Amino acid sequence: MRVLLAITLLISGASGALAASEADFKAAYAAAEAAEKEAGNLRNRWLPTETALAAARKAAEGGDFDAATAQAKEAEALAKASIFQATSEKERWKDMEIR
Amino acid sequence: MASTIRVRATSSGENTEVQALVQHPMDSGYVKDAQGAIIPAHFIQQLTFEHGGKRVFVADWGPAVAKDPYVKFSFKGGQKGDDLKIGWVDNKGASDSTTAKIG
Amino acid sequence: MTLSLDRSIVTRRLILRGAAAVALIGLGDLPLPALAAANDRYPEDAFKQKSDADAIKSLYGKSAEASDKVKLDAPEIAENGAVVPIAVTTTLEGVTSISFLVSENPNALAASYVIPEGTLPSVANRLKMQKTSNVIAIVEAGGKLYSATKEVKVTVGGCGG
Amino acid sequence: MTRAAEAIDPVGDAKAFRDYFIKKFPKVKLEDFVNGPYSLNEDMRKQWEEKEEFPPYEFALDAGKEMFAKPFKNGKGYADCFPNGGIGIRQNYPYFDEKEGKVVTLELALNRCREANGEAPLSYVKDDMASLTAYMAFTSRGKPMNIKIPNDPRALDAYENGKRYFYTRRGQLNFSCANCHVQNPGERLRAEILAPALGILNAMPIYRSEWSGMGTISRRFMTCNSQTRAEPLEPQADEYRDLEYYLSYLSNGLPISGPGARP
Repeated sequence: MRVLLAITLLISGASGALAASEADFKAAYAAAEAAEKEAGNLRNRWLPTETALAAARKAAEGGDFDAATAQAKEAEALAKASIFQATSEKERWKDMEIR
Repeated sequence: MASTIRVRATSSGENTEVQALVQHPMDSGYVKDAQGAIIPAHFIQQLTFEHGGKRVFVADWGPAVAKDPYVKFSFKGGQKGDDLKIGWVDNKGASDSTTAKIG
Repeated sequence: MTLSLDRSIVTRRLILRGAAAVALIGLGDLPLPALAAANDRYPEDAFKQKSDADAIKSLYGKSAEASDKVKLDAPEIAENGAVVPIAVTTTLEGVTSISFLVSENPNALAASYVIPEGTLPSVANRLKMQKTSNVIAIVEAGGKLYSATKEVKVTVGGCGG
Repeated sequence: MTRAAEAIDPVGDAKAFRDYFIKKFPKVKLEDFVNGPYSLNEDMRKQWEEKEEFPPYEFALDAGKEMFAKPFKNGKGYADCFPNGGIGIRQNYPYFDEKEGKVVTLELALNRCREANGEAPLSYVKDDMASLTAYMAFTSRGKPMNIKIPNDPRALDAYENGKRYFYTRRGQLNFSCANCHVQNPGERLRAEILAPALGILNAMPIYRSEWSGMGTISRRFMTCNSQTRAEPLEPQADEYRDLEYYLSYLSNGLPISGPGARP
């Protein structure tokens, strides 16, 4: 639940961006990619992160940097949530165990 | 190549119970493939069963019959060792037939 | 019994000839020598109808009355709409044909079976259901149509997506 | 249950796991858990019994039998790669290979057999692999699952790693395998009735109506991942191999029932 809440907050923050430039997009995309790479190292990538990254690339190709930047920020938020999940589950999984 | 038709026909002496399973996609024409293109309708239209020179069952099917279609019925008569002829034809004109022994 | 069998065949042929006049696709002779006879022409037109009522009309040229002598066996909730086991059996005499319709499918008629003399009036098959719908079993006996209807809930549709 | 906090105790785990399911479903016979959701729901069980009269995996089974018997280009065959010619041995997989230091699954062993004989490996998720494993499972039907954990710390690590994977939440939906298949078997998640984890692999491979086709253990794991909106790992990733080892070990003694038919 905590994870989902974090995503919601981050996404609503991201969609407030206005009139983004190509440079804004590139920065946002690089940050998202870096976070997703870290999630990959933790073997915990999420499908919606990949979807958002693809949507960001597509919007940028069409010259819509507002949308592209918003998508990239969403991807970064999702990737960070997946990192948070993997990190917090490192020990917490044991609580679930049937013993 | 194995037959597309699997049949189990068992005689109780009085009646013969027939179960058949046919390997066929039975594409409805309403499903899209991974690329988003409609998979054209492709389905068995008629499946017939013949025993002792007489048709004992005819199935007329539309595309709403499930993939790898199955049917079960029984007819009077039929003895162990008798032949049961089964054949189908689909909406693209493909067909297959086989002869099964009643067990 | 022979009489009613003949009548049903005539009905089918007449309807098919009628359909052929407006027909879009002629099937030609089915390549099933020794198996398919002329009176078992595939009822193309009936399978094209959208509603259950139109399909029944096209197939039989008359309408059906509900009968408790038609026992329809179908699940309450289909485990998957792609494969729904449905069976019908009846105590009616002189059965010549049994059909299954799924009212909410794009084309209601799913399957129709010719029951020659000597074949028991009992059929089991597996149908696709796109969504929750009434399933109708039609039994033609003695030249009349009888039906049974049951609602089957579908939570996973059988038409993809 | 008393046990040291950090000790890896497969015997204790298996007993606790089994006891949990017996307590949760007191009416279900232990060996019946291998029938998945059908062991838990009467209306579905009826539909399943009807399906089993002429099961939808019949064609895959026949194809698998044919493929298994057909020699490779070099004249050898699958039978040469397995103990007892590959017949009646499915219950021994996966096993821990002490030379490799890793878990070897049946699917992996089949592809290694192919590659050792100059054949291209099969896709782990498609029909051919499912057909082969369907046939091998069929020859083992009724035999109790018999997974061994050798006295090798790496084997225990693999087991523990599989357990960790099983209980770890993942994906945007934040579900672990256990959330669905331990806490909620028999319940509907959206439309599906969840299968109990106990005995879940005994029925593999399965014909799933939802897939309109056959699926391997690899496909089952990958589908579970994507249903929680986690990106699936590559088939036969170490995590999946370990997970299969863990889950199969817990089902020791329960009969092989594969190939199965599932919604």
